[in-house]
Amino acid sequence: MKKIFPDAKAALEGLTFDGMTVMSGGFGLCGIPENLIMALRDTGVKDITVISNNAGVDDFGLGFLLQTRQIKKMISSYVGENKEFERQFLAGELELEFNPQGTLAERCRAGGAGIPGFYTKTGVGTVIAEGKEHKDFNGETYILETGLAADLSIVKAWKADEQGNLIFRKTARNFNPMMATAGKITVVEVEEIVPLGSMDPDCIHTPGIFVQRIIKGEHEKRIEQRTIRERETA
Amino acid sequence: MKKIFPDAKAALEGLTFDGMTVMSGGFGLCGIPENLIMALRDTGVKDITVISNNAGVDDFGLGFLLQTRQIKKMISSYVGENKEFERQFLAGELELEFNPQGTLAERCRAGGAGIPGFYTKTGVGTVIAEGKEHKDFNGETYILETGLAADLSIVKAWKADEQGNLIFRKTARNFNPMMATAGKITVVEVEEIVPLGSMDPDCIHTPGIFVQRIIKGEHEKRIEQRTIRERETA
Amino acid sequence: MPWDRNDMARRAAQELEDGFYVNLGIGIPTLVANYIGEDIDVTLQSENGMLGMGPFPYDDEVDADLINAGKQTITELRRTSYFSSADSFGMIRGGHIDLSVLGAMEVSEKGDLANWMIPGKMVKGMGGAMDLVAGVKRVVVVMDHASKAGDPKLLHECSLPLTGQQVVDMVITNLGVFEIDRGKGMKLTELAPGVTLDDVKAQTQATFEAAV
Amino acid sequence: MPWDRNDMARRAAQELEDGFYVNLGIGIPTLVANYIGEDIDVTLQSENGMLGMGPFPYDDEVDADLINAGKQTITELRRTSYFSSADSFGMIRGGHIDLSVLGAMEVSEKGDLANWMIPGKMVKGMGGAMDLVAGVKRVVVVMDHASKAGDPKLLHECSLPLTGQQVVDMVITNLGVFEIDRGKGMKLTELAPGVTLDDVKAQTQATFEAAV
Repeated sequence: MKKIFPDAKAALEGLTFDGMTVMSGGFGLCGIPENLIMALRDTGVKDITVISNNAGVDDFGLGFLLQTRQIKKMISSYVGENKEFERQFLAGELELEFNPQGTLAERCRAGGAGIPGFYTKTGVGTVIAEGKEHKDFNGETYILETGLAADLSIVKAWKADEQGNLIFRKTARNFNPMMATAGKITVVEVEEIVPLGSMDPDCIHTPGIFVQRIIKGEHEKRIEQRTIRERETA
Repeated sequence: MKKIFPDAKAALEGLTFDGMTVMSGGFGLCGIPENLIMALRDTGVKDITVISNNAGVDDFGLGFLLQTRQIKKMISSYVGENKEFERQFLAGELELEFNPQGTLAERCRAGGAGIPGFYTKTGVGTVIAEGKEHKDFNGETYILETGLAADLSIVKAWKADEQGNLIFRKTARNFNPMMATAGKITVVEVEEIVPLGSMDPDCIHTPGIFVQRIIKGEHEKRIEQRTIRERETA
Repeated sequence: MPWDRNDMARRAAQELEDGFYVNLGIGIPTLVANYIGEDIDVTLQSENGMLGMGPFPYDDEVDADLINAGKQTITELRRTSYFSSADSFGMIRGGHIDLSVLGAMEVSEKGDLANWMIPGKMVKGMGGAMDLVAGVKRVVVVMDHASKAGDPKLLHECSLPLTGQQVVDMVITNLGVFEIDRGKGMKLTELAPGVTLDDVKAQTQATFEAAV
Repeated sequence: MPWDRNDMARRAAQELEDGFYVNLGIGIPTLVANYIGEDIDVTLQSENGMLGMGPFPYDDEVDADLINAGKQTITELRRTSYFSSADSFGMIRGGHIDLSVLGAMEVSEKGDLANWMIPGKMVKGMGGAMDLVAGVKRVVVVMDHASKAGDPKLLHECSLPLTGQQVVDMVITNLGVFEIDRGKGMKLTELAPGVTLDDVKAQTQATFEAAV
């Protein structure tokens, strides 16, 4: 049962079909599966529903899949950085479902953990609550949100071993761990494949059970807002 | 805002009251807050509802609080290792609520994460489902379980820093991380207090936000089932 | 010659496939680990919070922080990861474990399972059994065909409180192997050496199709 | 002389207490970090998955894997921990964050907040704002008292789609400070230097009690 694949194209082979649902990890451009997004584009698969907190920028990340019109629908919390997204949406070419960011994160976790629904206070009294079941607990009102699953999850981690154990780095962790649990198949790209036994077993973020295929990728890691301070001069 | 206290007695000062609810981490005798359980006994607090996967053994862990009749009710998944528990329960002196282990774990997580209720398949068609709301999702039936919170959570970790960041060791992690999130106040005992900045920030299991008080304890770490194999002789 | 405990464990081990993640219950199911084929790669889960469970430790390796769900001391492997019980049961409930092997008191012909409670006796609790049978993809029960008193344990309906409803896929007893189509019915597919269909019928209340 | 952006941030910083865990929104709220008193210990949360957010990096410290919720590059501190977005919003939803400082388009006298959507314009999304206002213990809004067109932003009822209902505890504008008893009503408790009650009344639609 070999999990390590030679490249992104090979890792997606046999996994894609028109109309599929794909979860894509990352927050903004941080911790996104750059290589697998490109490989997904190159499969030519159409009418994808993409679950991702953001939609990339025009010339990076999920922006590539928008350019090629492969995305039918986005489930996201914020899409403000992408002009092509705006154009397609306003032209009625793209469906969009907004979720509050924490609700989206929890829906992915729930989907991976066998929880079909949970109640949250987030969004009560807003458009998000419209049409959703309301229920009171201890005198407060909550709404029902459902678990999310995907035909395929594409995930970016820092390190993997051959069993698929994963470690993420700093804030590049974000949505990746939950999405890894919620894909029928989860394919992961990493910066480094490390020898089995070299990870601290107390510090593995995603156990290998959630990972079916792994590749080592090449990562540009583009920065959206390079914000710096001046070094005080002596 | 000093979180480190000199000893278990000092760490519980002002936190206990009769009729309170206490979550206690650990699985069997592994990863239990030995020192804080003894200090809780010594406060003399009565009619406690204890949420803990197990109930200790007769002469260790929560067994001490059973001997002194300080526990009114247990919420647990398995209590088979404690004769005094059995005696009190059969004599009608002790209330008992069984939860499936995974449901108990998830209820603690939910309580800490602002989720008042969630649906699960666990227990459908069994006595556990009696009186609980049933709901269908995608043609399957699930039951509603509620989040759990506690007035006080007592937790055992391996290492802490002065901010309350925690690392657990091996299977002593078990229920401790969720219970740390679900206490109005969480008090932690550790084997070692380490300098701030010495933990890898990617490998902190419980961020300090969940921890109000910390002590360094002395740990017997009793073993329930010492099971070994023979070394092959050459 | 009906199967003994080790024979039943060996037969259960044949249900494991390369790449499987498996949870083994207490008792005979624990013995299954001794019979995993050397040609397949299997990872054992322990529901308290561990994936990649190793064998029992040597005397000088015992670690109080390293136990399995039966509270026995164990060891880790190079592939091991640890996680919280919430994450562990997320894994179980979410359908990520391929197979669970469990003991039982009773199994019904529709796949209902009773293995946690005898009315009138002190109840110890269900532990993780209800979560496992509800969440794991495939559930194999290993048990004696009849009780010590000789009463059948494969029944039309379980008489004891259930652990799960329509959750069992296969039952391996000392007399043979039954496959269950959950909610529909059961089928005898193998007999232990020297055991006849009549032997099985004599000790079985459940309706089953004989396919041996 | 009404307050400017920095004055408003400085005033908001006075709401922080020793030991607080705080989430700061984008814009003026980000400036609050510059005015945290040196006598108190405050930990900043970034909802993408970080506790213990440090200042912007020096040019040679920039790390693409280390950004805040505004997607800006930042640094870590000795106390920093990282976690998933699910754990991060568990922290937020579960009421563990003491204070959030956010910008707004409109606030109602009952504490309703609108800050994510203008009908007819392209909607960018609510990001984590709805989770923050629903979960954080105390919500402080910092905003200009009136829109650029001169329209009041403190209203009887919000006209824009809500981010949260009865969620705001305090509003700091360029003209002064309002305390809100969620669901009940608002009270003017401070005036910026040189600003009169009549100045405030002229630019406020919301009913408020004057306590200055």
